[in-house]
Amino acid sequence: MSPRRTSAGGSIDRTRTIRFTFDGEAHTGHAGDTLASALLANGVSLVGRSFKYHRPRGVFSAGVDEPNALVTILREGVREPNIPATQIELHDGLRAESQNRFPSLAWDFGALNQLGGRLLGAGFYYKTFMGPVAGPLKGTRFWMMCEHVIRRAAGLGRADYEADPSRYEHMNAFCDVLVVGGGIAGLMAAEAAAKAGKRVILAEQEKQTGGFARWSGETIDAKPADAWAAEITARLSALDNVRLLTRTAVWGYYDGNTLAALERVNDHVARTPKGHPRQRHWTIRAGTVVLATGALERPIVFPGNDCPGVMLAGAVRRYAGEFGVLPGEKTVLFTNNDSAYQAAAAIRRAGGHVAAIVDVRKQIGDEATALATEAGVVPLTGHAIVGTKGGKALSGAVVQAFDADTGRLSGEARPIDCDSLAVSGGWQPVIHLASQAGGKPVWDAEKQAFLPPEPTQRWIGAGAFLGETGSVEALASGRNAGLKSADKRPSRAKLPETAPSALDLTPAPVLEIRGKGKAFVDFQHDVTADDVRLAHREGFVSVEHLKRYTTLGMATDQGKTSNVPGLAIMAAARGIEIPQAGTTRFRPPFSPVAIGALAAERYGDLKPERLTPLHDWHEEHGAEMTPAGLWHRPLAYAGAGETVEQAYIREASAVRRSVGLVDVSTLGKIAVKGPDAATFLDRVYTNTFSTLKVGKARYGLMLREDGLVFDDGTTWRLGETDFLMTTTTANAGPVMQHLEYCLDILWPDLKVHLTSVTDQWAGAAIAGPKARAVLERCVTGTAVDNDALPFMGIVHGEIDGAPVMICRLSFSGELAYEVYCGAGHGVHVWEALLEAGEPFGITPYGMEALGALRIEKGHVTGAEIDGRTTARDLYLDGMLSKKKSFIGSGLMDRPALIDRNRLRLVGVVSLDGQPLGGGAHLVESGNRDEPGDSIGHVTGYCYSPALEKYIGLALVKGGKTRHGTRAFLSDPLRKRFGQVEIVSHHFFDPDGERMHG
Amino acid sequence: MAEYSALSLLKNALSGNRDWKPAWRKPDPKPNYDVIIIGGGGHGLATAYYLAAMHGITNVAVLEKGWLGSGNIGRNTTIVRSNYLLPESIRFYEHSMKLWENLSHELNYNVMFSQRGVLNLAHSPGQADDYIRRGNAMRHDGVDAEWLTPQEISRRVPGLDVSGSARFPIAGGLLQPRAGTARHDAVAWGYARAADRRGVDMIENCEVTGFLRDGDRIIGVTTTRGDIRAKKVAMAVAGSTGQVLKRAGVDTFPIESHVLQAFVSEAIKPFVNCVVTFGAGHLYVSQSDKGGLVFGGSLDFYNSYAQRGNLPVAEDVMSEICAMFPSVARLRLLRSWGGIMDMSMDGSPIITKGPLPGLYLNCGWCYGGFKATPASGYSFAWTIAKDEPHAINAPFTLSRFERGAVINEAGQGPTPKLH
Amino acid sequence: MLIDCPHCGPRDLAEFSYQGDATRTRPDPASTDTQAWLDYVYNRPNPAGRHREYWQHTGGCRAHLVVERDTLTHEIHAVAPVRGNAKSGDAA
Amino acid sequence: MVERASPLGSDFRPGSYGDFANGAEVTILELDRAGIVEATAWPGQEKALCEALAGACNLRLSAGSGNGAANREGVCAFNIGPGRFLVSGPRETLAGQLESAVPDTIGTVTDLSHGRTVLGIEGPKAEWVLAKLFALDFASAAFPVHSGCATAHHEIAVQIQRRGEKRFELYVSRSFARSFANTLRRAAEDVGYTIK
Repeated sequence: MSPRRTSAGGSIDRTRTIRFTFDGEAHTGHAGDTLASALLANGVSLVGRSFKYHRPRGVFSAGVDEPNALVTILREGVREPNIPATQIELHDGLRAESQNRFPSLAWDFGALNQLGGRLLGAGFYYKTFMGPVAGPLKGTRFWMMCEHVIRRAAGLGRADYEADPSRYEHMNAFCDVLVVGGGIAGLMAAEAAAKAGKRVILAEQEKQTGGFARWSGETIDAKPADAWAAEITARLSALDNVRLLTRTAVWGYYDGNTLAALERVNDHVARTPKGHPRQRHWTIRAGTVVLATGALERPIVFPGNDCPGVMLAGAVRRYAGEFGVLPGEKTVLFTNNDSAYQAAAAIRRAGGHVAAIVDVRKQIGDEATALATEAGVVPLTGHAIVGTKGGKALSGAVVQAFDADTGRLSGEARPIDCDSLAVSGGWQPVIHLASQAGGKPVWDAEKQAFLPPEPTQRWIGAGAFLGETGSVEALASGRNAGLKSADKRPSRAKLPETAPSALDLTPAPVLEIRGKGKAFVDFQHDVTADDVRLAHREGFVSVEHLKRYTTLGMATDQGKTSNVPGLAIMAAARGIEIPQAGTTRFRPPFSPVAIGALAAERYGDLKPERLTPLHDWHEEHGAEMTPAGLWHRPLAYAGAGETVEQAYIREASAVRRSVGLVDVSTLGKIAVKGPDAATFLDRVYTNTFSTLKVGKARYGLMLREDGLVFDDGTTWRLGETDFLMTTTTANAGPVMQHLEYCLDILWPDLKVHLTSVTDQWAGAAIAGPKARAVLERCVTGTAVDNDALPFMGIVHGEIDGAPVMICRLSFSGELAYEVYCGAGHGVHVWEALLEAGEPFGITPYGMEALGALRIEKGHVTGAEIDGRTTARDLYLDGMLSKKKSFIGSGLMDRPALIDRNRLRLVGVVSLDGQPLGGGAHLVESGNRDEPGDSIGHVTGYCYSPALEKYIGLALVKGGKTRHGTRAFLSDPLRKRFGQVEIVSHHFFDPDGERMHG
Repeated sequence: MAEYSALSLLKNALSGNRDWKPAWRKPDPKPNYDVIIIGGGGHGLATAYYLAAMHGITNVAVLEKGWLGSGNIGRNTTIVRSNYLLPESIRFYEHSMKLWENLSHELNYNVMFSQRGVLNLAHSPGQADDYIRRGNAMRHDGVDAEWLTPQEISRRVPGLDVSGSARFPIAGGLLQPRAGTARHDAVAWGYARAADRRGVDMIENCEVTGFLRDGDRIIGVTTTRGDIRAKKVAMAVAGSTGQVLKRAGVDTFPIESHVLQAFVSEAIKPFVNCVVTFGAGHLYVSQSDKGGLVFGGSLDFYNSYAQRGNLPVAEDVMSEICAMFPSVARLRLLRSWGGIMDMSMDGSPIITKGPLPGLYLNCGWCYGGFKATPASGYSFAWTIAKDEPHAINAPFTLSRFERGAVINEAGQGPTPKLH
Repeated sequence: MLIDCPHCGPRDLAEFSYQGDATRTRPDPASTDTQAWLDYVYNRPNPAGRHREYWQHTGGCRAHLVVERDTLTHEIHAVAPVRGNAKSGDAA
Repeated sequence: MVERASPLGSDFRPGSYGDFANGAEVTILELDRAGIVEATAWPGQEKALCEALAGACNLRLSAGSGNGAANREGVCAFNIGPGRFLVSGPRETLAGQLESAVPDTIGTVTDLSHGRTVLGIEGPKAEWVLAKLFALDFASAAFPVHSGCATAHHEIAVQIQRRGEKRFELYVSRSFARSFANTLRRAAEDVGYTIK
């Protein structure tokens, strides 16, 4: 048994010993301990180093508000920095490390920063490190040198580069009533709502419900309060309409009564079971929320208040009551309200020694006096702590007479011997979620605290959240909140009985004792009371300026202990009241949340993969796959020893020479059906579709409303009122949405239905002079000769028993067909085509060859339709119908859009025999080092097997007017420069004889 | 001795830091000014500074409805870059970059501009070509840009998933070495202090409630602190442009207000040494000098003035940062917040004289306002002083929509949520 | 945020796509009034307060909705289908 | 008849997976639906469409948001949008059958037999697993047996019909089916699952 551990009491299991290490040193604790309670029990007072001055720090609180005792947890092979020791449940094998120290926690070089003292006041870095205005360190150089050092000194824990091996998951929940906080108010609320038949979720951030009742030592319904809380919890667990979530912090209150919570599912066990998440991110949509989030104690600011051994009084009470741990052998309490007297009595009851109670108030009530008597001391009223002794551990406090009305100290300062100092500056309701929900907190001058705002969403407050501090009030307001959430009136039935308290938890308005030495407001960020006053002196007086200038409240604890004292000091400096100084708006999260938890199931699986029906075939046949949006498409089928470039040249040549086959299943396909389908298409396409004959297809162009090109594709008329539209792969989704918008909003009178059928069809394009011959060998049920299947014609038939639809159209410029079949028949038909093509050496080809063929032919794709080009830029003027209006016709003729000097489509030919490069620019000057202004850029390039040259498509100023001229390819990023000729983009078979043949 | 220097810091430390002067005065408004600037954010303050410093116009008031720097200057992810695609943008932002490089000296205020580089990751050959096109465009305009291979990226940015098996493997990256980050608040405070020292009045808690007019002409404003007249009234109120313009009788305008969230993790020791953007989604991340990872993603996608973010977008952003840096999953999100973006219809700003006589307008910054602050102030001050645009802001007119001369970096058309 | 889709009931924001201001009217398709087209395509009232806007339930029934939402608080006041038939036939 | 290939790939094979030490609490399977059809009514024709579908398929189907029905022959249908129904059954001929049952004046019919993959999930933890992926209230009061809805898991559109107290059927676009099945399987690992 460690010296600080009591022999009995608390809810830890003394029969179970747990082994853990801190900074490599082995320690033991008990089941039920937190890392903080176990360290305290072992007499470890120095736990961390502060951010700026690297001052020694110990455990300050017992909960989520901990500013000092941050450690790094080493678990499952990775580091998790900045975890408050107060929130770590002790488990076997736990390994924790202190942070922000070198070489060790006890001896830290960074502590030299303390010598900087006043040089390092608030915002000092804005005033220096600018360096010389001339010379080698001019500009930003000097600062960046300084920054290099500063960045290493700053930061808290160290993160790994190793991937987090954890699993995270998301859970959606719906309920009538979400109760946040499982203290007695929350428990009462949950039970009342559940009994009224509501679906209830109760979320408690700690490992079990009960809150304050777990360590208060109070009695409810003649039972110890913790036993009473356990019983009501058991009753709730037994109900079907209640879900109890422990270790679950509700951290965000979003619009529409949507709340976010983090469940720490497996952080308290040595190893997460396989298949289970480490943490679970809950999104809870609640009809009504009961906020029973309690209150947090705040400290009083005084010189030396950061010495390890100084703690919140409520935390001392909790360590004694819940964990059977005394924070020291001799404790001094320092307070401005009665709650420290409860802590004093609790220390005494646990067998500890109270050295003194120092109270800034002149007078105290009878009950507080009685508690002091129980603790064995006569309170030093009208006194204050003005300093502490000790470096890495507290060895004493200095006390002096103090007038709370004037803030003046008088008389002699005298030391009190102690190794623990417990401080209470009163209680601040936890109103973060209410503030996140929208609404401004209200300052209560009497309670000296910010109270919840008027609700702007559907929530009801209960318990200490409302600024009520007694258990009697908590039981009543909890039940009422539960009833109200179930639309019921307050009940007059008997409440659980508990002794009313006559203690006065209303604090005297004293949150700072001014004296010599550093007095910390924000412990973690090392913001002192003098820093706040410096900010005031320099005009950073609005609360946001104060925060930003001093970094007050910006640390991992988000100012849970520092906000109110900081505001009080600023208000005093300005000579105004606290509410006039303002309050900050609380933002999510209430307490830090693992980033992976919010990524949830997408951690390790960012986006789904979209696979064509032929995907496995491609992979089995050696295709290198490339992402295309969510799709995977074959780049090329490189054989052994073949590069991708060699492969695509081989594939494209095979198409020109004989026949090739490519998977085009990713093209967007939309069924457009209904009596007004043709009219609809006339309006969305720039060209006309109502004249298209059944059984024929037509190439179409779409613009956006601003007159620029949106998408292109062919649309097939399968029946009088039945069209199949194809879109580019990339734009399938946007086109569908655009069409739906047009139908729903612009032309609701049109009778047209749209259905995405992209996934219904597998598509294979068969291209090359032998394409028809291949089809003739395998297609049954229809002829495929030029009469039966002319250019842009459509036929239906079968291939090896599978129904197919064939349209004769060409992207490659060859005689080509697109063969569509049911997706489930995709491989079957593909293999049948390959078999039929075998005598012709049919060659599967990928995206690179497809790209090469289209560049030779001058067809545009996404690189040219980049959202900045017009139809005229792409020489598609002929597609713009003059007989009708269409989407985009209203604005497409604006002057800058018809300017002749715009970037327009051309072809380019490499004159030096070297490849071009996508994204290379074109310039007029042949001076490689000073190429001058860009006249355009290459949108796509390839080696053309047909022309036996490197060619490309480009958008250049003036377009056609430059045909036949020379220019230079300038690609400084890839260090390439060379001469090119600008030519027509129709490189190959400009008259289309091959595809019409 | 400069007001701020290592020496002055020492001197003041010795006297208990009691002699520091306010960074700016808190004057009451005068009845008349040469120029009123509505909006005490980064752009308004920079405009005031350049009016005084470059054009000798010091009888200037900056009217701020809340506290100085309370808008997007203090709510962004602090990235400074000029890695744009279109020449108009490159020239404007590069002008800004050059001002940034000397800004701390110019203002005698350390704005902590850290030229640590901005790296845009590309995840497919097509995207690589797009980024190379952009980098080449920069190089042709004299701006620094480099192309990095996955191996070079891996060396520069440890922790990135550069494996070929990543869902979106990294194909390369566009690096602008001179780009980086700056301390956002310091920019506002530095400009405010420098303008103050030149005689400009910074007037906080002064909301413009209406405009004083002489016929069509704007001759002043009504405010919560009384009427104030001026020869010229300039607006730099990104986020509230539509609302302030309505008070001048302009009811519709090519801007929508959208909310953009930003996020910061807990502070950790140095983890990532440059700004990195993820090309397979929309994400940008850097590490602040305090140690927090500062990151953001897409807009919340709907009109908003609420500075409240939504959860699904936050989840999207977290999933993307984890895909980029799989170890970040175990770090913790500390804080999130929302800022209101002036989303223009082509994704580019408007800095111009008009739309009414006597009025000057600076708005439409979309995501990009922070890095633009110096050039925005510089060119806006020029436009106000000379009644004609500077070469760098000449393309950023309001009439460009009518002419079709939009400056559309994203190529997405008039849908603000897509820029 | 939850949007109460008239067809599907309340659904999470993530299922919807924002489609912008619903107060704009498209000029007559044949109109050659460039200013009218510019107003339609580019200019927005962008109110701070109640805003009539289109949303599409892309992750659900795919219908377009007219939503009246406060841009200052995100509170939704009304949701209606753009087309009359969102409540198809008899209610369940 | 040419056999139809499953998009789920070779990893989707029978067995028990995840934490099934205490028994697998859900079963996941690919359902064989040879006919899957979307039928949509013109405005005002919703009732007529329902009657036509009900008549052709022998279903007790009524118009209205989310309504659904199923018959003993394995044909089921549910509403997925305004006037829009998803009908599926064991026969490939379903599309043809419905095309003749739904005249042009009532609405349109689109064959999706190859375009959708149907996954079933069944067992005491089915709701728990689905709640990880969809922001839907799966409580039976909110989502009764036979009713259905259209929803999405991030990029993947999914239509869901409840076929029993603990049994759901999920319709996914074929190209996403393998990815979605993997996501669903992962979500079921903590409760243990069996693939049939």
